[in-house]
Amino acid sequence: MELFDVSLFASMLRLVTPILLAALGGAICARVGLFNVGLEGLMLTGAFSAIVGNYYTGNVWLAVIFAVLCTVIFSMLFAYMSIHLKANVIVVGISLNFLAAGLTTFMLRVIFDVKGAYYNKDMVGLPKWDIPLLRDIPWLGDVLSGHTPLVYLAIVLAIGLQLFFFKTVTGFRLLASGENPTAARSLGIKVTRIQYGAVLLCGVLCGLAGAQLSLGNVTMFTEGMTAGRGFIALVATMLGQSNPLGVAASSLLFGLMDALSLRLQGFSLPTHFTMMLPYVVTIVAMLIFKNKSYMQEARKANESSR
Amino acid sequence: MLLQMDNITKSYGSVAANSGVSFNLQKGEIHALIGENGAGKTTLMRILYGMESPTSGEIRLNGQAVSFDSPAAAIANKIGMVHQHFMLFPSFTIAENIVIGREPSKTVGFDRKKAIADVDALSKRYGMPVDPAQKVEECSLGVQQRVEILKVLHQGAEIIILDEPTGVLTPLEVKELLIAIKELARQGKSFIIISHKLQEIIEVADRITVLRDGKVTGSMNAADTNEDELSRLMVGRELVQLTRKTAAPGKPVLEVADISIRGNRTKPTLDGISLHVKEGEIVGIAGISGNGQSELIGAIAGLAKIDSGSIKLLGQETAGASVRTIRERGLAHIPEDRYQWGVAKDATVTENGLMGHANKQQKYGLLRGASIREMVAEWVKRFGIKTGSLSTKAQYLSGGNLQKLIVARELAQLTPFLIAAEPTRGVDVGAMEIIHGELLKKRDEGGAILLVSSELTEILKLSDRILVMYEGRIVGELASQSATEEQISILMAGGKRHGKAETT
Amino acid sequence: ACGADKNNNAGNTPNNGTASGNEAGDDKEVKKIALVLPEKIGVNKFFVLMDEGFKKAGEEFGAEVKTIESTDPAGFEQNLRATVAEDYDLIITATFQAEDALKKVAAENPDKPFAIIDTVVDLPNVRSVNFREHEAAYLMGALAGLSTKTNTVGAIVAMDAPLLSKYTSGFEQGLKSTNPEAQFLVNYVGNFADPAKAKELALLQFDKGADYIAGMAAVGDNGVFEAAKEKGFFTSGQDTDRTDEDPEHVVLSQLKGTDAVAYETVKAFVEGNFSYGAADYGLKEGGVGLTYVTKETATPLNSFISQENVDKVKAIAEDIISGKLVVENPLAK
Amino acid sequence: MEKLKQLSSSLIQPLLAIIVGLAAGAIAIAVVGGNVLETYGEMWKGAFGSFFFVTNTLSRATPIILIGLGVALAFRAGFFNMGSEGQMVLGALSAALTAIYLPGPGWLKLIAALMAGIISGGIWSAFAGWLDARFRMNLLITTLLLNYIATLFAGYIVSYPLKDKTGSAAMAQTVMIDNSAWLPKLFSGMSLHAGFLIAFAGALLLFFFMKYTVKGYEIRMLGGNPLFAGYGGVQRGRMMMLSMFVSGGFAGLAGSIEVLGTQYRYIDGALTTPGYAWSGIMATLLAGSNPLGTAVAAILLAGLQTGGMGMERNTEVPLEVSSIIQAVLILFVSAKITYSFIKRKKARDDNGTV
Ligand SMILES: Nc1ncnc2c1ncn2[C@@H]1O[C@H](COP(=O)(O)OP(=O)(O)OP(=O)(O)O)[C@@H](O)[C@H]1O
Ligand SMILES: Nc1ncnc2c1ncn2[C@@H]1O[C@H](COP(=O)(O)OP(=O)(O)OP(=O)(O)O)[C@@H](O)[C@H]1O
Ligand SMILES: [Mg+2]
Ligand SMILES: [Mg+2]
Repeated sequence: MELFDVSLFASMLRLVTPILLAALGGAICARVGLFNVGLEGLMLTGAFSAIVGNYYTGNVWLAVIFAVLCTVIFSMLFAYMSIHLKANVIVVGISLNFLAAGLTTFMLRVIFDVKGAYYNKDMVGLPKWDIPLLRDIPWLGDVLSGHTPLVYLAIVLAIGLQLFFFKTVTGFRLLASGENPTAARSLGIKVTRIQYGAVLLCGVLCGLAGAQLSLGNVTMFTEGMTAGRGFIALVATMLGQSNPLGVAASSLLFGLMDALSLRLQGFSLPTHFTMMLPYVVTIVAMLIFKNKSYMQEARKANESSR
Repeated sequence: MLLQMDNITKSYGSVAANSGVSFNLQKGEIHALIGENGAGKTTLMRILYGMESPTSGEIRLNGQAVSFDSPAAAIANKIGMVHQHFMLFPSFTIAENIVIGREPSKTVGFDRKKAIADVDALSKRYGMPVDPAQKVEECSLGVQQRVEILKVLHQGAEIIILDEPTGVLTPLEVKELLIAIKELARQGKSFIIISHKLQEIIEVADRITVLRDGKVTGSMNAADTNEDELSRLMVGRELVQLTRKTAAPGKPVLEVADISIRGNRTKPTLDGISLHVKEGEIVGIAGISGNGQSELIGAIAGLAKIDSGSIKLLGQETAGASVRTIRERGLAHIPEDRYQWGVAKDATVTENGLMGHANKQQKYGLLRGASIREMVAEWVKRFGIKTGSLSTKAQYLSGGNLQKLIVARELAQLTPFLIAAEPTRGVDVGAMEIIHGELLKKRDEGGAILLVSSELTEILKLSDRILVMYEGRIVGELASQSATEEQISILMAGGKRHGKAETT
Repeated sequence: ACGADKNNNAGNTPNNGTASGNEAGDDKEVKKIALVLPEKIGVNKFFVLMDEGFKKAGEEFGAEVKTIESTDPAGFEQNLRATVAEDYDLIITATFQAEDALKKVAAENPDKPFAIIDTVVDLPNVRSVNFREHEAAYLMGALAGLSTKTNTVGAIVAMDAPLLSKYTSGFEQGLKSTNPEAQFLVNYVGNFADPAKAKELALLQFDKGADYIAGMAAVGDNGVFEAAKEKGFFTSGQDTDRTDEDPEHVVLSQLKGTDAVAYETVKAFVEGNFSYGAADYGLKEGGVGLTYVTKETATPLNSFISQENVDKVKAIAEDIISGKLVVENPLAK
Repeated sequence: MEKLKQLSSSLIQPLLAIIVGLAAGAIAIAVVGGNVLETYGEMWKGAFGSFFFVTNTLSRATPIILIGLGVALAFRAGFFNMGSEGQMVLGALSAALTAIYLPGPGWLKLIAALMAGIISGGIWSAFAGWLDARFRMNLLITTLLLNYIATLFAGYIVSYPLKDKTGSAAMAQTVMIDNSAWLPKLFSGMSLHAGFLIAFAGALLLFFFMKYTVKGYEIRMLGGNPLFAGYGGVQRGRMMMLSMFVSGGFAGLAGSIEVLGTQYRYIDGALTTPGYAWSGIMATLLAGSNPLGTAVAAILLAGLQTGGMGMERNTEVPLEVSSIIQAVLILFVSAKITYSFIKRKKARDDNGTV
């Protein structure tokens, strides 16, 4: 079996979707000046509520909507604490991660009366779409076809978000609120409202990310099943400099390396080292995506006066 | 009466920024508001613009009592404000910066083409040329100022507040701005303008109101007054005319020979600059900002790398040396941009004063707290720095007071050489007098000073020799006794008459 | 039904009156017993079972039982010390992770009775119960070797950690014994709680030709099951009988009687039969096992595993029980 | 007087936050049907209820304090070091290996192990600093990523080449350190060990260093405005390497102390699962990077954790709920309750007069 074959790329797409969705959410938050470390917790909330929704409604679409709703409510806590109560965003993010871990475990007990994992073989996950024309393209068809709708939605959202940021009035104002909130406020732009909106959108995206994880990648919930994906999403957000397409590119890079690292396990390298691959490659990739120099950052922070 | 502010009082804790201020404005009028640093001018305007709410008092617009709880409300009532500190989005284009808040749109899409067209039309209509597609971070301060005004005009403001609009502009830019303001006033717009430059105020304003310590100390027609009377009303005392002794230059302290810095475009940023400054002499560098002065200062101070040439301080080569080394050998430096280079806003007055002195104020690596506080307290007294206490954060000082702190700090380094870049930018006339006096004193005591200023009067008043920079080169040297503003202006514009000079 | 205690150490009957002898004889007093776990019960079936057995015994024998989970090793030691300070009559703990802390705390409190499940701590006031999972894994490997059609079988393992080699190595030994030609694929998830990645790895092994992939990834097993359902290969679970979850694909389950052990320990203590020393539970004692081979299950046998093969492996099991065949414990090397 | 006023106003904020946090936690307890007073009582007992539990809490706070101090130093210098976890792990591993394999008397092993921990944590951290200074790689990202690499590397070392093959050999861990090189326990039968004294001294030392030394001053100014510091002659590159090294050194020391004072060997995962690094970062942020405040916040966080354990042991409230309560408490402790309170009050006053 070859290392770089069709299934590698298909596997990459699956692995990357939850990360990409959450990373886009992170990018929106970052664009309004809120560094959201709570992606992991938001995603976990989404994953759990998707399963709960599915359990009660028996309909996978309603489940996704339910997941989005629950995650949005959870994200509003982030917004309220950091925007309204001026709590340190990072502390809020970290504690939300803890809170989500505790809440989902607890609710798992309350709702399903199980510990650790809820799995039901009759539960139906998200459908896999075989896309007629796409399917027939020789190599590409096998990579791109046969995924859950959320995989395609993630790609659409990355592009959509790029358009939203750079082509719409609301997007423009959102960027402005992040670039210089004082100035935006002095122009009568409702910065706070925009920040809430951004966090809300982030909640939607993380809800989708969770739903893809628990109803798309697999059809179950297990405690802590996000397994650090939220932090990887955070890295992708930063590496992509909060540019939706950049975020997508860095997520894909990470996903590819992750998929590759799974395959390299068979070879002579110890597993510990193959597992390092995605992280090492991401660091190397940072050589290309240069950071703004600290001088520029400092200039901006200490805004020139007259 | 278009606008009336009655008995406005605003207190921040125990500080009364405004107490019982009354102020009015007529349609088509240019009304100047002047006063010392910290007199309460900005506060009064922020209240009018809905950014602060007054502790007491009333605002009436066309006779109707109004109260603005946010800038949006003020904007809706056709009041626009150009802030003392630019409120721009550096990474956005000029057009974006101007239309923001009232963007032209196609359904939900932001119609950038129309924005550019609108801005083009706007700038033509009011005679303020800008390139709408250019990014603001790449623009000169003069253009940024124009963007701020165009933004206010785009919002449809009828009352326009300008808080120190000329602080960073070159003489030419100031001239253009004043002309534009007069023209707009003729078209029916009303202006409130704040400035420390009395000469321009008298030139442009119809009426002048003077604030001191939060109270109105006078209000008169511009035609009926003069600079002396205004400064007396502002400062509350008579200003002394500074007299400059003839220079007695000694041996060279700074020798710059043929230094160059490659630019990122085609033109070099610095192109073969040579100059020297001797003991007991002030050398002034004039020039429109953006012609290499910042880079020259950076190179001498060790903040920018040069590509070729040599810089000697007291005979020792310092090109490539660290800032620390250069400072230890004998450099002090009043930076051009006080917020960017001159202070850490979150640190206290004492901590900001300690920079550069730490190595002298220590024993075994431990700071000598008492002696440091004594030192800073002495400056506060000598320069009349208005601050709550020595542990007030620098960001709570008004700009002028912060500037005095920086000047005091750098003069106290007691170095043979001093770079003074825009040493009085944004400070009131009283403070300016103090700073100028201190600079001259240093020179008379044998110090060598390189003065960089976009203020020609300042250059003429302090310098013994004047060098003019244009496009990274020194295009002329003049003796101060014989130099005239006219002469310098021509050189600053690259030898052409300034009417034809590039302005962007 | 657990095997008899195997007192392999002469000096380990209660060495002083304060331990079981006295207290267990005192019927009127309700016994306070704590089960202190070094981890959260969370995703670990093994702990879930233990907790169930423990609680059941508490109810049946009228002891006051309390399960205490720990978030991390440092917290575990603190919990252990706290239960001593809070004066529980018996403190039960489990797994290798508890070893270090128990050695310290038990040595500091020689009068307090302790028990540890799943490893051996050689102290006079500790009763240890150990499992020989590699024996059950051997049977599973042997059965997989007989059943595979593609001559490729795989295992998805939680982590590349020594602990889990008891499973992989036993499995591999069994596999090679019945099918020396078979290829054995092993992949590691990297943690205990990532079914999505476990599934991805199972799909990968399926691509490489495996028709039987054993789940050894704690909660990740669910991901392996799902991959099996999607792609139609066969798989197996751990600890409890999981064949009922999806009889068409989950064809085997390796069993480990932690519930029975916890139950028996409480029972012995309350009834006054508690003794110190090490007990070892393998196939012989019925502490570990494999569905169909050592334990009947309600789920009908999947045709992938024929009755004929089961019978062959039953014979192997007999050999192990009788001691004719010794499965090498990778950790004892 | 001024100072006193400042102090009291700086205390009101956390106190108010704690009260609101407790109220929010009470709701959580009531929702799961617990008795609020009893539950909080047990929580208090588990954290600070007796000398035994106080020492328990302090022992848990020890690594959090040290990590918090390291993070605080880096924050003060303007560098967002999120790599404490990896730095701690490498420090712990080096300390364990030094203590195990270095020949010599116990005290020498102990000191060498502590030094090794500091140095390797420091180097790993300074490496991220170097990547930033040399290649302009965002420190925040590199430090996050380097965590994974460090933990996997340490996991490999103790799973293969230097695995403990004695005893059951089931764990990925090193062999036990000889007890002559252990950090002594402060009280017998309790988990508190001499490492706490080191952490305490570290907090005092860092406090004085930051406040009263030239280098500390330079670091603070660098964090305040790097351009200002550079203009004043502070060398950013050198300072960055120095402060990142010291920052990572603290994390490395935290790991070493856990190994030498609690676990007596390096165990894979034993330092990462408790989330010491995140707790340390939170302590720093809660205390606004003040070293003494960081120590206090770390003890508070540790108290929440040990209190949570106590709550779990002695009430019917399960572990999940105790972690929910902890999270809620932290969440509200971080909130600027006074801020919003004052703002609202101000708005009310303003409306009254205009
Ligand atoms: N938000 C605030 N909090 C506390 N004090 C303030 C605040 N804003 C202004 N002040 C104080 O109010 C006084 C007036 O400030 P203001 O900015 O109005 O002065 P100004 O006349 O604009 O001075 P400048 O000429 O320096 O611009 C100053 O003493 C200032 O320190
Ligand atoms: N965050 C703040 N909190 C309280 N007061 C502030 C704050 N920011 C600014 N101020 C006050 O508002 C006033 C305006 O500040 P600013 O920085 O504009 O000074 P300035 O007007 O530039 O002084 P100058 O005219 O001398 O240049 C100052 O007096 C300052 O004390
Ligand atoms: Mg002002
Ligand atoms: Mg001013």
